[in-house]
Amino acid sequence: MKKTLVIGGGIAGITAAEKIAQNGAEVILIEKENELGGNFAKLTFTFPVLGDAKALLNKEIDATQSLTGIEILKGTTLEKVNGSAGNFTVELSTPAGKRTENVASIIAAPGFHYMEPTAYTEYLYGHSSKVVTSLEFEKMAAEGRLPKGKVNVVFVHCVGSRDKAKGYRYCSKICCSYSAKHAIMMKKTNPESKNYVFYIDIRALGKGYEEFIRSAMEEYNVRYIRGRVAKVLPEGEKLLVRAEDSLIGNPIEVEADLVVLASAMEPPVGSRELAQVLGIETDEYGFFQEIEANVRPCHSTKPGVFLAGSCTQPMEIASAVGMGGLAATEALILAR
Amino acid sequence: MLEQTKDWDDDFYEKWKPIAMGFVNEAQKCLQCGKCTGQCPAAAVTPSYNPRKMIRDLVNGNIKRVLSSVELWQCFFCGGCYAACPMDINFQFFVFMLRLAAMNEGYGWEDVKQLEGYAEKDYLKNGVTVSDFERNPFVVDTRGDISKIREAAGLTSKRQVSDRAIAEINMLSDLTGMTSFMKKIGGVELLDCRTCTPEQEKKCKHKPMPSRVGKTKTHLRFYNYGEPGGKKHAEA
Amino acid sequence: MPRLDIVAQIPKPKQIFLFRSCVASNKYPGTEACGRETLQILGVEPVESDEQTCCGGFVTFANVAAPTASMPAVARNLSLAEEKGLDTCVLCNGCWTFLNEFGHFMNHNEEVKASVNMMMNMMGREYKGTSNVYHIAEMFYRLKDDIAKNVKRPLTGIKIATHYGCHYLAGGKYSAIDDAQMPSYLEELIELMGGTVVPYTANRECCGTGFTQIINGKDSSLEHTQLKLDSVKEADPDLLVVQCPYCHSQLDRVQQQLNYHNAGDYQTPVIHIAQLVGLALGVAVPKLAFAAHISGRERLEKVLDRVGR
Amino acid sequence: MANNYNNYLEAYGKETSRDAGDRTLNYFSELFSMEIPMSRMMKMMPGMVKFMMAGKGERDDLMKFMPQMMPMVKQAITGKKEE
Repeated sequence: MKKTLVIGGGIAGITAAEKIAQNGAEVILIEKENELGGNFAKLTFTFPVLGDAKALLNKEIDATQSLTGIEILKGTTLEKVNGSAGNFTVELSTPAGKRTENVASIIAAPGFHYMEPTAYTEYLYGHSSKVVTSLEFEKMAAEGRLPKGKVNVVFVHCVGSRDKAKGYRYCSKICCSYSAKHAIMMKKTNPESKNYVFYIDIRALGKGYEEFIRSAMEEYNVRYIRGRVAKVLPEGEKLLVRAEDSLIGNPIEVEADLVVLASAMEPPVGSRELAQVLGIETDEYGFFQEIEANVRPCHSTKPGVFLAGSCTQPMEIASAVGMGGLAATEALILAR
Repeated sequence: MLEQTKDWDDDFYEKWKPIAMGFVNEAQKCLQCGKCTGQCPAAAVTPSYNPRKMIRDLVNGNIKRVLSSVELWQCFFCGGCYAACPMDINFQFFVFMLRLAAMNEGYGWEDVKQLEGYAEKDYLKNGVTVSDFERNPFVVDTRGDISKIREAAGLTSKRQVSDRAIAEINMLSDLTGMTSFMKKIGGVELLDCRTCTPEQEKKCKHKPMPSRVGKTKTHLRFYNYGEPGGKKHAEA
Repeated sequence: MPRLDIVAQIPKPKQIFLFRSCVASNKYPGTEACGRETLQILGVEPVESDEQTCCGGFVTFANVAAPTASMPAVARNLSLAEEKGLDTCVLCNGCWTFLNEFGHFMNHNEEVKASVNMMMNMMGREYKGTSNVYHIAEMFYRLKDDIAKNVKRPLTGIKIATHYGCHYLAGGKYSAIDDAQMPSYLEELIELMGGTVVPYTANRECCGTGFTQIINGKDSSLEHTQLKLDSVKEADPDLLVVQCPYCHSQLDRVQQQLNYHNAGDYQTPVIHIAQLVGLALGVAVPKLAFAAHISGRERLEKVLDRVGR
Repeated sequence: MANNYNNYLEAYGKETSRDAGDRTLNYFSELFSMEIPMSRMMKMMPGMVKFMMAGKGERDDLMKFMPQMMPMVKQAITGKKEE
């Protein structure tokens, strides 16, 4: 049996490596950072079932680490790839120095990156400490720094998504759901808080998602207002959020103590460079291009290189896990 | 009366785009997100004004509603909608072009009539659109003598535009049909605020509208996008 | 943050064609005089021409002239600078956006350009499309080092609020030298000259002129200007700096109008950036032409006393 | 002038948006047309005469343009474009 290389220690990469090892093949899992977990590790809760993200992830990581046949290399990047499907020679740059390996196939699962909405100066991002991204909100929640007392919190959808001028034209798919999750988290931690979510369209694309978002409205009293936030103005200690309630057709103003921007999922940093090293193609945004998006979602444009997780498109955890498994089975065929 | 979608001219925008030579574009990309209206200064003070709804009607092809609306004439031309627009729709140009179309349908002449004087009396006669003549009655007393201030500042007592330049813009106005267009409108007399009689003042407030402009019969406009709102209509 | 890549493209010329503005000439002559004086002090010789008329923006956006009718007028004004081989420097946001927008349109439509040039030829002119249009505030930002070197009256302790004007920032979403939503170059210039910047909530709001709304829709225009002035008053600056004579006229005159209607007591002097730079660079007081200003004249005099006459 | 109608649908009567749209498109294609038909040429004449009367320099400039002008006049009269 030949070895397989998995790039990226997020949930998709971990799943792929785990499945290959459970099937008795050898696998090398490389991760750029010094910890496994990727973007999953930055979350506190999962959705639509509010599960403890840390516990779920740690269980997966522990299961993977306990398997034989898996070699986990942290702080490692891919330098060079030669050869073809079934017989790749890869050069890795590990903290211990350069290392060359012979693998049958490569699974690329570098994940995604939360966009830094620095271009959104109308939302005062980077100019006011009260305007944060969802990722920073997760961190605030984990550290117990969410605002206390009678506060207004505004959640803004589509920051960087569905925006040709300052971001990307695609929909990031999961922001609707995680903003609902954040609003529920906020209400649970601080029952005195009032939460407003500004949306354009609600995209609840998954089992239980619609019910989850409805529960935010029905049980947690989150006010959903259709309209993209136009601007955020500083007014003394508070922020003024201006938008249109487009179902009524009138401009409105909300006084807010915290504004949370649901920033877009963008291709991972350096995705185009990685694609060049791997010899595969990317789409116009920098996501990896599948050879056939419907029935071959994990095949890249180069035979022997498989894709898993949100490096191909914005994706929720369950899909990333599913895709990791699919990539693993494809890799196992070549490893034989 | 019930709105009928079979009446809509749904390919109007597609046909219009090439004719307007790039003055109107990207409207088909509108997401109806409402970012434009959220920041709009006109919408903030006149609630029935809504750029999002107008773009929607335009793309759907409900041309009648757009062109006969009062709201079309309430835009501030500030361009904030373009600055905010995630799809780079330059709505100012849409308003500008649609106003021309509305005038062709006979709407909005009471407004244009008021403005025509600036073009005829100032632009074509003096080469400058805003003259040293004070039209704001509230500042007439406080303001100094501009020609003296200009002289003190080392400028000529009057802003100079050469005769040749005025002849040139007049010819251009004739060549491009602007003069004949203005003749059609007729224009209103620009009143002198310092010597204005109560009768004139009344005329100044109630803009007279011609019943016909050339071959076009003029009409009054409608509030097509909601209740007018605002301070003026709150009591009525 | 200013877009330094765009600023770097602005040349530092020996001469520039100074495009006069109607409002600046006829309502606030100080803007025109200071534009001329400051450029001279900064080592750029302004060249003016009596052949130059109004940019044509007002008649166009008042729908009295169709765009096809105002195109030749734009071409004519731009060709004046082209004949001299100079770039154009404007004092007004309206001129900036109108000349830029329509010039750009003609440069990208050969057919239109040819038809416009036919009319130009009738009067012995030609439009080539080689003159760039810069706003005087852009020039000041480009020449900020020279401004810093030449400050004669430091604006120490003067509280200054800014108003950029929609037609520069919003119209120039991609071509202005700063971000449309959060510009900062005027603030930078003010601090350079020793002034203190006063932030206020409605900084990026429109002045309320609404182009033709001040004539046709007076109620909404005044209502919006009042919203803006209320926010200015709360911050209580010594000066409100604008970069567009049209905004200048609205913000200055409407204060008086509101005071007259007992709608409040508004006394904030409004001045153009050219006048502010002129003030700091030591331009003689009569050339600042503060006598033409309407509101907050006493405070304006106090500012003069503090920086020295 | 009093408004006899309650809303725009009544004002337009039997006319559909399609009619209004076609009228608008015709208007715009006329407005942006680069062709100079006879009617437009006639409207241009007074302006040119006025310009000629303005001074000697103006007259000279316009006379220089005359050779360029003739094919256009021909085209406007015959309605055909000369190749």
